[in-house]
Order: sequence, then C-alpha cells, then structure tokens
Amino acid sequence: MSEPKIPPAAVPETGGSAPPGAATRNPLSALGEARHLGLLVALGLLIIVGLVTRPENFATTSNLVSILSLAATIGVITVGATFVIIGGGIDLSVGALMALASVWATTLATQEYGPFVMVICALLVGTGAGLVNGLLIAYGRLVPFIATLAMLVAARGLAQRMSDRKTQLIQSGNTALVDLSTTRVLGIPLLVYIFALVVVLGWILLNRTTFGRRTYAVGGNPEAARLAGIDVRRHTMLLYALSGLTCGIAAVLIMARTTTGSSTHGDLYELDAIAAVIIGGTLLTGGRGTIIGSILGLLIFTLITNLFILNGLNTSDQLIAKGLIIVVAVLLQRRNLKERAP
Amino acid sequence: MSEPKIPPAAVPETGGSAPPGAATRNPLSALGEARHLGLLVALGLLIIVGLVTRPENFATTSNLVSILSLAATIGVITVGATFVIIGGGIDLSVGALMALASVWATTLATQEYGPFVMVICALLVGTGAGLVNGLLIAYGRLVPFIATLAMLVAARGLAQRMSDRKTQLIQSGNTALVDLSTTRVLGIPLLVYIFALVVVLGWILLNRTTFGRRTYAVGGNPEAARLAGIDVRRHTMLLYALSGLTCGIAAVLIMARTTTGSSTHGDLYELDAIAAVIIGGTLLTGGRGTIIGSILGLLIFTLITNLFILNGLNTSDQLIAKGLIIVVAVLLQRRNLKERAP
Amino acid sequence: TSNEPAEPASSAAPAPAPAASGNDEPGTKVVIGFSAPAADHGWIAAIAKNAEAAAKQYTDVEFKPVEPTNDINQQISAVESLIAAKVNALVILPNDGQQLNQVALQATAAGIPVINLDRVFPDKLAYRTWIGGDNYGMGVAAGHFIGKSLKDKGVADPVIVEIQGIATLPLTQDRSKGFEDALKTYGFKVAAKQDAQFTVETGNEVAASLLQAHKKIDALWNHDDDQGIGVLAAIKEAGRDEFIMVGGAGSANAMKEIQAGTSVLKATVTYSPTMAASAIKLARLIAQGKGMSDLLENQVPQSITLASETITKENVDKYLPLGFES
Amino acid sequence: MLVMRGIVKQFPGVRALDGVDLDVRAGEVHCLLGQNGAGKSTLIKVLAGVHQPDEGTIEFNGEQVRPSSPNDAIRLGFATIYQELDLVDGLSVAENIFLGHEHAKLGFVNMSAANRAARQVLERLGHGEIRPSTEVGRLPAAAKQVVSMARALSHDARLIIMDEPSAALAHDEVDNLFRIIRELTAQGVAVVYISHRLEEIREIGDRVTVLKDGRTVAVGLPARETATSHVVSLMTGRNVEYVFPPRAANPPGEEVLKVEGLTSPGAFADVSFSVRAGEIVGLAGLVGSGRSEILEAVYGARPASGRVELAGKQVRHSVVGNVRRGMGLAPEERKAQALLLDQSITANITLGSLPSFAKLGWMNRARERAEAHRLVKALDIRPPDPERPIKNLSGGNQQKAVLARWLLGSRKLLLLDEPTRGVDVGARAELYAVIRDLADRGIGVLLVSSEVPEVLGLADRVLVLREGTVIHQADAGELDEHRVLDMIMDGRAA
Ligand SMILES: Nc1ncnc2c1ncn2[C@@H]1O[C@H](COP(=O)(O)OP(=O)(O)OP(=O)(O)O)[C@@H](O)[C@H]1O
Ligand SMILES: Nc1ncnc2c1ncn2[C@@H]1O[C@H](COP(=O)(O)OP(=O)(O)OP(=O)(O)O)[C@@H](O)[C@H]1O
Ligand SMILES: [Mg+2]
Ligand SMILES: [Mg+2]
Repeated sequence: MSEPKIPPAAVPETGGSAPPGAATRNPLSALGEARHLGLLVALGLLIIVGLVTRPENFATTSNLVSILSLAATIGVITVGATFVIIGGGIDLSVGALMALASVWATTLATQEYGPFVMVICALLVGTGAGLVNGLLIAYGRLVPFIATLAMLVAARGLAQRMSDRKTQLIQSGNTALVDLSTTRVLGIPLLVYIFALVVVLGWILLNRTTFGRRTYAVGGNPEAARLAGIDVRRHTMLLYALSGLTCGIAAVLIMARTTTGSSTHGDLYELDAIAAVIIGGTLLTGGRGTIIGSILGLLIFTLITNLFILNGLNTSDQLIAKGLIIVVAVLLQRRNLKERAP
Repeated sequence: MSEPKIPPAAVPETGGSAPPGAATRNPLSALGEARHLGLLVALGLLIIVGLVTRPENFATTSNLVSILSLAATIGVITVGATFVIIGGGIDLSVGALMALASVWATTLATQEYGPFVMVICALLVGTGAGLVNGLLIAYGRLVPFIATLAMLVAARGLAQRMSDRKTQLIQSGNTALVDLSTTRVLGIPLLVYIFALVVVLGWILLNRTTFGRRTYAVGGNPEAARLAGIDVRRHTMLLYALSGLTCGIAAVLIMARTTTGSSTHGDLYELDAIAAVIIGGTLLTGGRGTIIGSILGLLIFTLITNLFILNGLNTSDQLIAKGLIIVVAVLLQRRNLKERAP
Repeated sequence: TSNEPAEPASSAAPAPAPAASGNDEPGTKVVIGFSAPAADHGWIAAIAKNAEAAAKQYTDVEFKPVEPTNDINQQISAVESLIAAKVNALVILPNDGQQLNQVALQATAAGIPVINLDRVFPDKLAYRTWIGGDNYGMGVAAGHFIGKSLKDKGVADPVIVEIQGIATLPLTQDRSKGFEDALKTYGFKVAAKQDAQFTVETGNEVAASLLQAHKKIDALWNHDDDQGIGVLAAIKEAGRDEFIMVGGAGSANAMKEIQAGTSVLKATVTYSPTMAASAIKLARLIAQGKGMSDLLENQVPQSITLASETITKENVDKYLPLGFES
Repeated sequence: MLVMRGIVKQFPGVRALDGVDLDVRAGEVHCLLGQNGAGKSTLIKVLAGVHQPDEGTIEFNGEQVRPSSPNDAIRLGFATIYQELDLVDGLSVAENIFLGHEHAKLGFVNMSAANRAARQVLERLGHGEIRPSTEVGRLPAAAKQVVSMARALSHDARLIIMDEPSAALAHDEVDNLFRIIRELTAQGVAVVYISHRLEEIREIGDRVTVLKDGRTVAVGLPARETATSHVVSLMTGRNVEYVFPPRAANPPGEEVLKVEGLTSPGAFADVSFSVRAGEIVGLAGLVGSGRSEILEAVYGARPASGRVELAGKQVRHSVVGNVRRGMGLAPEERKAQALLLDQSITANITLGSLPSFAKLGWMNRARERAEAHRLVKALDIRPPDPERPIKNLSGGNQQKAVLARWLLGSRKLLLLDEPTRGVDVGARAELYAVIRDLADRGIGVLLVSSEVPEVLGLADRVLVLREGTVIHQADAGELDEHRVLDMIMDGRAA
C-alpha cells in the first residue's frame, strides 16, 4: 500500500523534457502555434493575392504602414473585447463608447485644457462607461448582451447630444494630439506604436498575471471560479472597465487620425471587433482564446479591405468576397483544430 | 445493509406550488406566467406613459394598428430567431436575408410571373440561404456567429449586385402583393394577420411538436441530445433553414409595406431581433426561452419607438431614453426570475 | 464644426426676405408635419435644424416633427402617425423615395398636401410639390471644375479619383453619373471610385487606402464635406499635395479650408440644406392656399430644383454665411 | 449474446482502448472493473455508438454490428446510463425520459401520454414522487440520476449499460437499483455494470471483466467466488489493501471551525458543531439530508443564518474572504462546480491559490509548474503530465486534481464533499492517506460521504444527519455501520 506523503514543497524543477503546454506560453512560438496556423495561412494567401494583383502598390512600406494605421483603432478595441469574451461576456457598446469618448474629449470646454487633458478625458470617459456596463452586468446581473446594447444606444444618444450632432474639430492649439498620427518614428506613425504597446500589454496581462488567469477561469466556469475563492463579480466588472479603457484609447487614436471627435465614429465596430476575436479562435462561450489570434483575425479583415480598394473593386463585390473569405479562413483554421473535434 | 426494504422517498418533492414546466405549456396561462410578468409590467408602464402623454392619439385604433404593422416584419423574424437561439445558435444574417429575398423577388425577371411566384421566390431564397447557414454550421462546423456574419456580408453584397444598388419597385401588374398591406379585414391590414399566424404556428411548433421540444434539447445540452439519438446536426441545420424561411416571409411583408425590394431593407434587424428575444427571457446560451417572451420584448421596443414618434422627441434624447428603458425593463424582469439567482 | 467661435448666422436659415407681398404676414393657423432620416450626420442634421428654424419664424405654423430614423419601416409608421394626426401639410425627406411612395400617396389621398424634400417620389401623384437639390448637376459642376483646371494646367491623361457617399442611395449614383458625363466633355475619365458612409471616419479609411492605390493623383472629388474632414486628414497624414480636391454639399468647414487656401481642397459644389427651410415655407403657403409672391402664378409650382453652385476661393466669402456646420 | 473482440480506440495522444474483449450473456449482470482511466467508459461509449472503434468487431446475437451513432445503438436494443449525467435542464422529467423517442403523432407530442408513461417508469423505480412535469434543472442530483435510469428503462432494451450508476446514489437507493436490475435480468435482459465499489459487484454481479490500461486482463471471472484481493491486484497490478490510514497519535488541537445554530430554511436547521485542528469530522446521512448544503453554508457560498467561526474569529459570509482565511471546498459536482474543463491540469490545481504564485499580480510560472508537477506526482494523477487539458482525464483523476487544488497554500479547514466519488480502489487508498496526512499536519477536515464505511473509517468524529438536523454526534470508534444506517433511515438516535 502506498503512503503518498506529500513531498516537501517545490524546488522549481528544471529537469525533464519541456512540458508541451509550455510552448503555448512563449510569445513568439505562440504565433506559430497550430491553432493560429489557419489564420496565418489565410493571411499568407491574402498577401500573395496582394503581391500578384498589385505588385507595385501592395508591398510598399507606406501601404503596410497604412494597413497598420487603419487596424490600430479597432485593434486596440479588439484587445479589450478579447478579454471580455474570454471572460464569458460580450461588449456591444465599444463603438459607441469610442464615439462618446471622442466627443467628450473634443468639446470646447475640454479642449481649453490642452491635449493632455483631452487624452485623460477620453480614457476616463471610456473607463467610466465601461465600469457602468460592468456594474450593470456583475451586480445588476443584466445579461451582457442587453446591458451593453443599452449602453450602445444610450452612449450614441449622449454623444449626439453633447456634440449637437456636429463633427467637432480639434482646435489649432491642440494639434499635439494629431501628431500621434502624423509624427513618424522610423517611418512608422506614433499611433501604430501605441497599438503595438496595447497589444503587448494586453498579452502580458492575459498570459502572465493572475488577472489573466482569473479571466480564463471566470469565463470557463464561473461557478468553479467562485468556489475557488475568486471574486467573480468584481472581476467581471473590471473586465468591462478594461474594455471601456481600450475604447478610450481608441478614441484618442481616432481623434488623431481624423482630427475630430464625432458621434458617428466607430459605427458597427462592435461587430468587427467581435468577429475578429472569434475568427481568432476565442470561443463566444468564454474560457478560451488568445490575443494573438484576435489580432491576426483583425489583420485579415483589414487586409481584405485594403486589397479590394487597391484593386478598385466595388463594395458589393467586396461584401460577397468578404463573406466567402471569412468562411474559408475559418474552415482553414478549423482544420488545425483537431482537439475541438466532436 | 442487505435488507432490500424500499426506503421512504428520498428525493424531495418539488410539489407545492404549481410545477413551472406545466404552466409553460398552456398558451393563455403562459402569458400570465411569472417569467413574463416583468415584461408585462414594462409594457403596461409604457402604455400608461402613452395614455398620459398623448391621450388623444395613443389609444386610437389606427395607432394600435400602426404599431402592429410596424412590429410585423421584424416580429416574423423574431419568431425564427427565437428558435435559433433556443437551439443554442445565433443568426446575424436575418436582416440581410430579408433584403436579398426582397430583391430577388422583385427583379424584373421574377416579377413577370406575377405575385404568387414572387412570394414563392422570396420564401425559397430565404429558406435556401438559411439552409446554407445551417450546412456551414452543422456540417462545416463553423461557429454560428461567424457563419451567419459571413452570410450577412455576402447576402447584402449579392442583393446590391442583383439590384445594381437600386430600389426595385413592384410593377403595376403585381399590386396584389401590396394589397397585403393596404387591404384591411375588420380594420386590420392583412399583414398583421400574417404576423399573428406566424406567431401562433411558431408557438405550436415550439411547444407541441417533437421538433420544438428537441430544439430545447439541442440548445440546452447538445451532447445529451446526441446520446438520446437525436440527429443534432440535422436539427441544427433545420433551425437555420427555419430562420431563413421567416426572413423570406418578412421579405414579403416589407415588400408589401414599401412596394419595393431593396438591398437596404432590414438593416440592423439582427440586433433588434436578438435583443427582443433576449429581453423576452431566452438565454443566449440556448436551451431556454419562449416565443411569447420574444414577442413581448419586441412589442416593448416597438412601443418605445411609437411613443417617441407621438411625442416628437429628437433622436439623441430618444436613444438615451431607449437605453435606460431597456435596462429598466430587464431589471424589472429579472426581479421575477428568482430561479436564475447567482 | 461646432467648435468655431460663434460664426455669424451660420447654420440657421437665412432671414426671410423682406415681405414685399405680405406672404410672411400671419395667416390661418397650419400644422406642418415633418419627417426625415435620422440626423446622424452634418447635412441631415442641418436639414432638421433649418426646417425647425424656418417654422419658428411663423406664428401661424405649428411644427410637428416625428422621430427621424434610417429604418424605412419606421419612417412609414412615422408618416402614418402624422396622417392620423391630420396635419395640414407634410414635408417629407424620405430615406428612399420609392419606398415611401405608397405612404405619400396615402397622405395625398387623405387630402394632405405633401411637400417632397430632396429625394423624389417616383409617382407624381404622391406629392404636391418637390423641392430639392440637383445631384446630377452637382456631379456636373464638380466635373467641370476639375476638367477645366486640369485642361488649363495642360495635364494629359489625368488620374481622377472619386470618393462617393453611401452607394445604395440613388443620389450617389446621380452624382457619379453627372461627374462622369462632365468629365467626358474634356476627354477625361474616372480612374477609381470607392464609396464611404458620409462619416468622417469612413471617409478617412477609404481615402487612406485609395492614396495607397494611386501613387500619383491629379484630382479628387469627394461627394460630401462631412466625410471630407476625414479625407483631408488622410491626405495630410500621407503627406500628399500633388492634386486638387473638390468637395460636395458646402459645409462651413470646407469653405474655410477653401478660403485659407492652404490645403488641396480648392472648391466645393453646393447641395444646400437650406432647401429644408424653403420646403417649410412652401408647405405653409400651400396649406394656406397662397402662391409665391415673386411669381405670377396663384399657386406654388410643382417642382423646384436648386442649382448646384461651385464655391472657390474667389466667391467663398459670399457663400460662407450659408455654409452649414458639419 | 454480446461479443466484443479486439476493440481499439485511439484518442489524440492516448490509446484509450488497446484490444479489449468483452463477452456478455443474456440475463446476467456483467461487471466491468478497472482503475480510473482504464477505459471502461470509453468501451461502453463504443458500444453505445458514441465513439467508433478504430479496430475490432462487435457481435450481437450472432450478428456483426457496428453502431455508428447513439441512435443506431438504441435501435439495436442497447440502452445506456452514462457516467456524467446527461439530461436537458430546460425540459421536463417526462420529456427527458422520452427524448428522441417521444410519444408523438405526425410530429405532435402527446404530452399527457408521455406524462403517464413517465409516471409508470418512475413508479417502477420506486420514485413515484418525482413529478413528470417538473423541470429537470430544478431536481437535486440524486433525482436526476433516477431520471437517467428511467430513460434507460423506457427503451425496451435487451442490453442495459450502466456506467457508475451508484456514484450519485446513497446506500438505500443502491438497494433499490439492485432490485430493478434483478427484475430486468429475470426477463433475460443483460446488464453491463460499472462501479468502483467492489462490495456492490459481489452483491449484484454474475461475472467480471477487468480492464487495465485499455487492455483486458481478465475475462468472465465469477463475481462472487473471486477473491477481492485478486480482483484488486488484477486492476492495479499490485496489492492494495482496502484500509484506512491509522488515526492520528497526537490528540486534536485548537478548534479551527465552530458552527453555532446554522440554519438555511428548507435545507437544514440549527446545526452546531466544531472541528479541531488535525481532526477529520464526517457527516453521514441520506441523500437530501442537507450535508452538501451545510458545507456550502460554512463556506459562505449559500445564504444561511447562524454563526461560523474560523480559528476563533467569526467569518463574514463570503467565499472570497473564507478562502483567503484558509478554507477550501472540494465540491460535489466536479464538472459543474470545480473544473475548468478547457484548461490544463496545472491551471486547475493552482486556481485556488493564484496570489501565492504572484508578486503584484505577476505570475511566477516556473514555481507554479513545479508545484503542480509535485502534486501530480504525489497524488499519482495519470497521465502525469500537468500541461494536459483536464477534460481528457478520467473522472477519478479529475477528482484528484480538485483535491490537489487545496493542498496548496496554507489551509486551516478543508470541506470535502464526496471526495472519492468515482475514484478507483487504488486511488481511494491514496486519497485517504492524503486526507489523513493533511489532518496530521494540523488541518481540520469536514468530510461528507454517502459511503458509511468511508465516514467511519476515515473520520475521527461523526455527525449523523437526518432531514436537515443533527441527530447524533459521536467518535467514529463508538459507532458501527448498522447503527449509523438505522439512525439515518429511521431517525432512531442512539
Ligand atoms: N475524448 C477524449 N479525448 C482524449 N482522451 C480521452 C477522451 N476520452 C477519454 N480519454 C482518455 O481515455 C482513457 C480512458 O478513459 P475512460 O473515461 O474510459 O476511463 P474510465 O475507465 O471510465 O475511468 P473512470 O473510472 O475514472 O471513469 C483516459 O486516459 C482518458 O484520459
Ligand atoms: N436544486 C435544488 N432545488 C431545490 N431544492 C434543492 C435543490 N438541491 C437541493 N435541494 C434541497 O436541499 C436539501 C439537501 O439536498 P442534497 O441532495 O444536496 O443533500 P446532501 O445531503 O448533500 O445529499 P448528497 O450527498 O447527495 O449531496 C434537500 O431537502 C433538497 O430538497
Ligand atoms: Mg468512466
Ligand atoms: Mg450533497
């Protein structure tokens, strides 16, 4: 009979073969991981299409920079959306929150205090509204779909009221904000760096901290998380606040890009962001997913649009092709997901 | 321990108050059921608001008919969406399918064959596209969100192509179709009767047939459904085809109402339909829900819009108010849903 | 742009012309219903504001706007509710003329004169008077400005790019047609066109990619000054200035850019939202049974098409007060 | 009647079945034994058409068959009670019983006929009190098990497969189950019976087939004659004595838990007791007597009135706080309440003590992995790869991972709800040793088990519950199985 006395704890073991899961956790090898293979293949195919159809325009630095700049705004939001969805929720209000934050930050009253305060204002508005979402969902126990839909509607309304439905230009004194989009370091606009920074920070938060681990737990099995001593409600609330914060950051980027704040900014971003996250392999039911997948999913979308415009296709054909490409990309991806078989 | 005496009932009686499951099954008492109470209260409050703010306009027959006509199109779609969501899926393509069906049915080529063929055409296009959704999801194993999003995009594109982005008028020979909206029986337009018929048939299908009961099983616990010998894939496919069929019916209604087919019809109907279903108490995770709840949810939305129209509120205020009302309606409803507590 | 320090009389409807014939004198009290698409961007917002402002000038007008919406189904309901409320005249800017034709017919049948604003009903029985802009003419004006400028510069085989508004609107298609036809007279053609959504953001996105697709452009026409803000931002970001740009609609912001003359925007062709104010005035006259006092006829004419004017640095000062804030 | 030969089933990375033979006769109860992960559930899923075998043949009544879907298997006359409860919460009892073979005409369900038929089946099972129209989601676990059984009986099956049907049942219910099995076999129905409770095998089984690591190691042993030790050594490949570790030599220490007047309306009333450091206190009682609810209430996961003190300090009603102060709960339904199925074994083990692996929120993953590895080894979780997704582990190994969760960090009090449910004999002995070892290191343990011998053998002190009240408290040594059974059934307190 065996007496498995629990051995004295934990001298970090270095021995043995590297555990297979360890690969998942390495930022670089994560890219090459099987589950992202389909996405990479799809991305590769699109790039080939670009090179073949528009050899002179596609592979230029300026076009690549342009693609990244286009992806930046919604990319930042996608990072937040990934957290919310892994945490078992959904945030339909992202586009509207970005609009509200951009409008609030560009009111005359705010603009008086200069670009720094405008940025802070956008971040606070985004985070605050996200917090309201979180409170309604975590403590008011509203279904996330409904709570954030209500927020979508209300935030757009508020943004329209606040701006009197006008496009609010950034005043000449505050062009430092616009510099985010026009100033380039090593040929790349600052806002692309901000995008990259948000992705990296998001990746670290999700994969290297207790917050990230709890996010997976809360989304995967909230009851188990609760019984394991995790404050599921508080965590849920924080997830929506985080999503709101990314909307605030996105608002700063869109203000820099368009030199305006407007209640029409971010229309239908919610669908794009959620689609990118899901194409990236995150489950809508929560508990699973990666930031890298989401960003790859988003880049596929952005690339499709770029290719169509480069080739001068009209929107109708674009839409049809987009539908087909989404299906193909996901089928490709599914092929590499044997684990998820029936 | 070996005496095989039959022990006293060890399983606690759930008895006492009427078993909840039984009540669900009676069409009339279903309305009064606790879980719909919150919705009814919200509806009642809205009606009171209407009576107080616009006593002379609100309670008129013509206004009530107008509310029902407005609700009819999206109401039909909501019935299909309820099935899909109870079955554990989601259908984002509903609005686009309605547009595609309306465009296809109003092409000059189709219109030559008269109104009857136009109706058949709309129904076939809707059902066919729904079937494609179903195949992709059930057999291609795409996530419903992605498959139907792809369909949304592609169907809109196709509708635009087919109509050359123009609005297609119903020709003078085919006005029999338009009569659905203009002919009144007992003061009520035919299309309201069609709406009512779809709701009743949907209710019967969901509550009285094996198809309906299996829908709960497929959505609530697909693995259990499979183990019980249900062909889960086939059933899933049929659910999307059903949703497509309702889009076809809705296309007929919108053609009657607007005398046109257009690729812009049904924009964002997906969000409205899903919101109505969820406000009506159906879980996005599937396995639970009622048609009556969905229709009540939809009527709340329609009533809100009607009240705004009657009171001439501007869009911004309207949006803000709508957001608040959604939250309040759901909070009211949640109060009556003790079972779903933490 | 609402942030500009108070511009004199910017977007409000221009003050009524001196009442020579007494048409502005109070008459019988009339209720005017008003329905338009959702005011989710500058031009339509200006439409709603101009209508309301015009109505406020008259003590004998009760203005009854209904919830603006982009859903056709809801706009039908909204108009139905105005018919039920038995207004004296209806001003309708439909989301789509064809789709609202039926309900306009109903209104006419109920004895309510319909003043069709801008997007036209296909059936003349559906409205009493139409007043609107000239979308085809707008394209023509833009085409002529660009054609002439390039001809003068002696550019052969120029790259001309077009950024449209919402592609599914008939007005977009009319504008493009006019543009194409006008360019043809110079032997030019459009090298590429893409549609945006009339919003700053979509204008920005489309322009950013179009600029990548064409390394050298000679002229660009952007249908809408609202989305033009985004287009200009994209041009600035890309650091491009080798071409001329023409706007559309005539927002105050675009006019100021033209006035300053520092950007690529050299002209804009008008599509003035002041037409909403005129429509309200016409509705009032029709409901009161009056004619237009400058005309000999006893009744308001059946249709009035506004001319699309070209605003350039030379004449911008004259137009600036009429520019709407996007 | 049924002959399976050389069945092989390969999962990605695991050869779950590696040439299994099975041979079942009409009218017999054929028991399938094997350690956790031996492949029992996989084998019966092959039979039920859930999995298709990679190799091997199945013969039924002399004919070659190949059930390619659950429907196929049902049509062949195989009915299955699965290990994991597979019911649809949103449907009624009757609808669940007849799911897939509804009482219907032209697709229209005849609800009253279904309810009547359901009532009959339930009465036959001795549970006429479960109403056919009740929503299954509202039933407690034991009643769900009954519904599962009713579903299997509702088919006119010639072969009924039961995968650990007794795991969620209490003692008296098991007797009832056996009565029904005897009725069935008398009618010539064959039963394949899987259980980790060897005494059950001896009572109901006719013949035994033993699986080990996906291979058959013994076919058709006579169930009553074969010595238990022989069966166990076949299963485990070594000799395991089914014994409990010796009780602590040193007397229990300070009170870690003190419960006074704990009441939760409808579940239990006025419960008072205490647990001291180094002591294992067992709760014995029937299913539905409120044991799980008491654990949940102590843990702060269920509203209750009364006073709960941990190490002399009254605790607030909050799981988060209680875990921080040193409580841990291994809940009853591991899939629903304990596991992150999509995550690795490591992530599941460290879930309860994330902060102890982190500085300012930053995870030290090397240490985390090392700790998980240590525990996987210590508890002999198989396969011993901490990065494997936990959902591919067998039930018993999952249970070990749940226990492992609370072996981390400094716990003062552990609440264990059916910790050995679905755990095989060998692992059981290991778990007992682990639990005892924990107590010896000064942790208080509150243990719920439906197996009276387990409570008596492992616990130092036993509380007997009946209908939500404590009717007796005594040292385990003073009680014997018969007395406890009498008390929990008849309420005759000693
Ligand atoms: N779907 C699956 N994918 C991968 N591996 C699986 C799957 N199902 C079972 N396994 C593996 O197959 C082996 C046999 O598992 P099975 O569930 O049949 O064991 P069991 O004998 O029923 O154990 P227990 O007594 O714990 O229920 C285990 O190693 C398990 O991890
Ligand atoms: N989901 C539920 N709905 C209503 N009542 C419940 C539910 N679960 C448990 N109960 C009630 O709580 C009491 C205790 O039930 P439970 O079966 O959990 O006790 P237990 O002693 O822990 O049994 P077991 O060991 O099987 O878990 C019973 O009286 C039962 O009626
Ligand atoms: Mg098993
Ligand atoms: Mg229990």
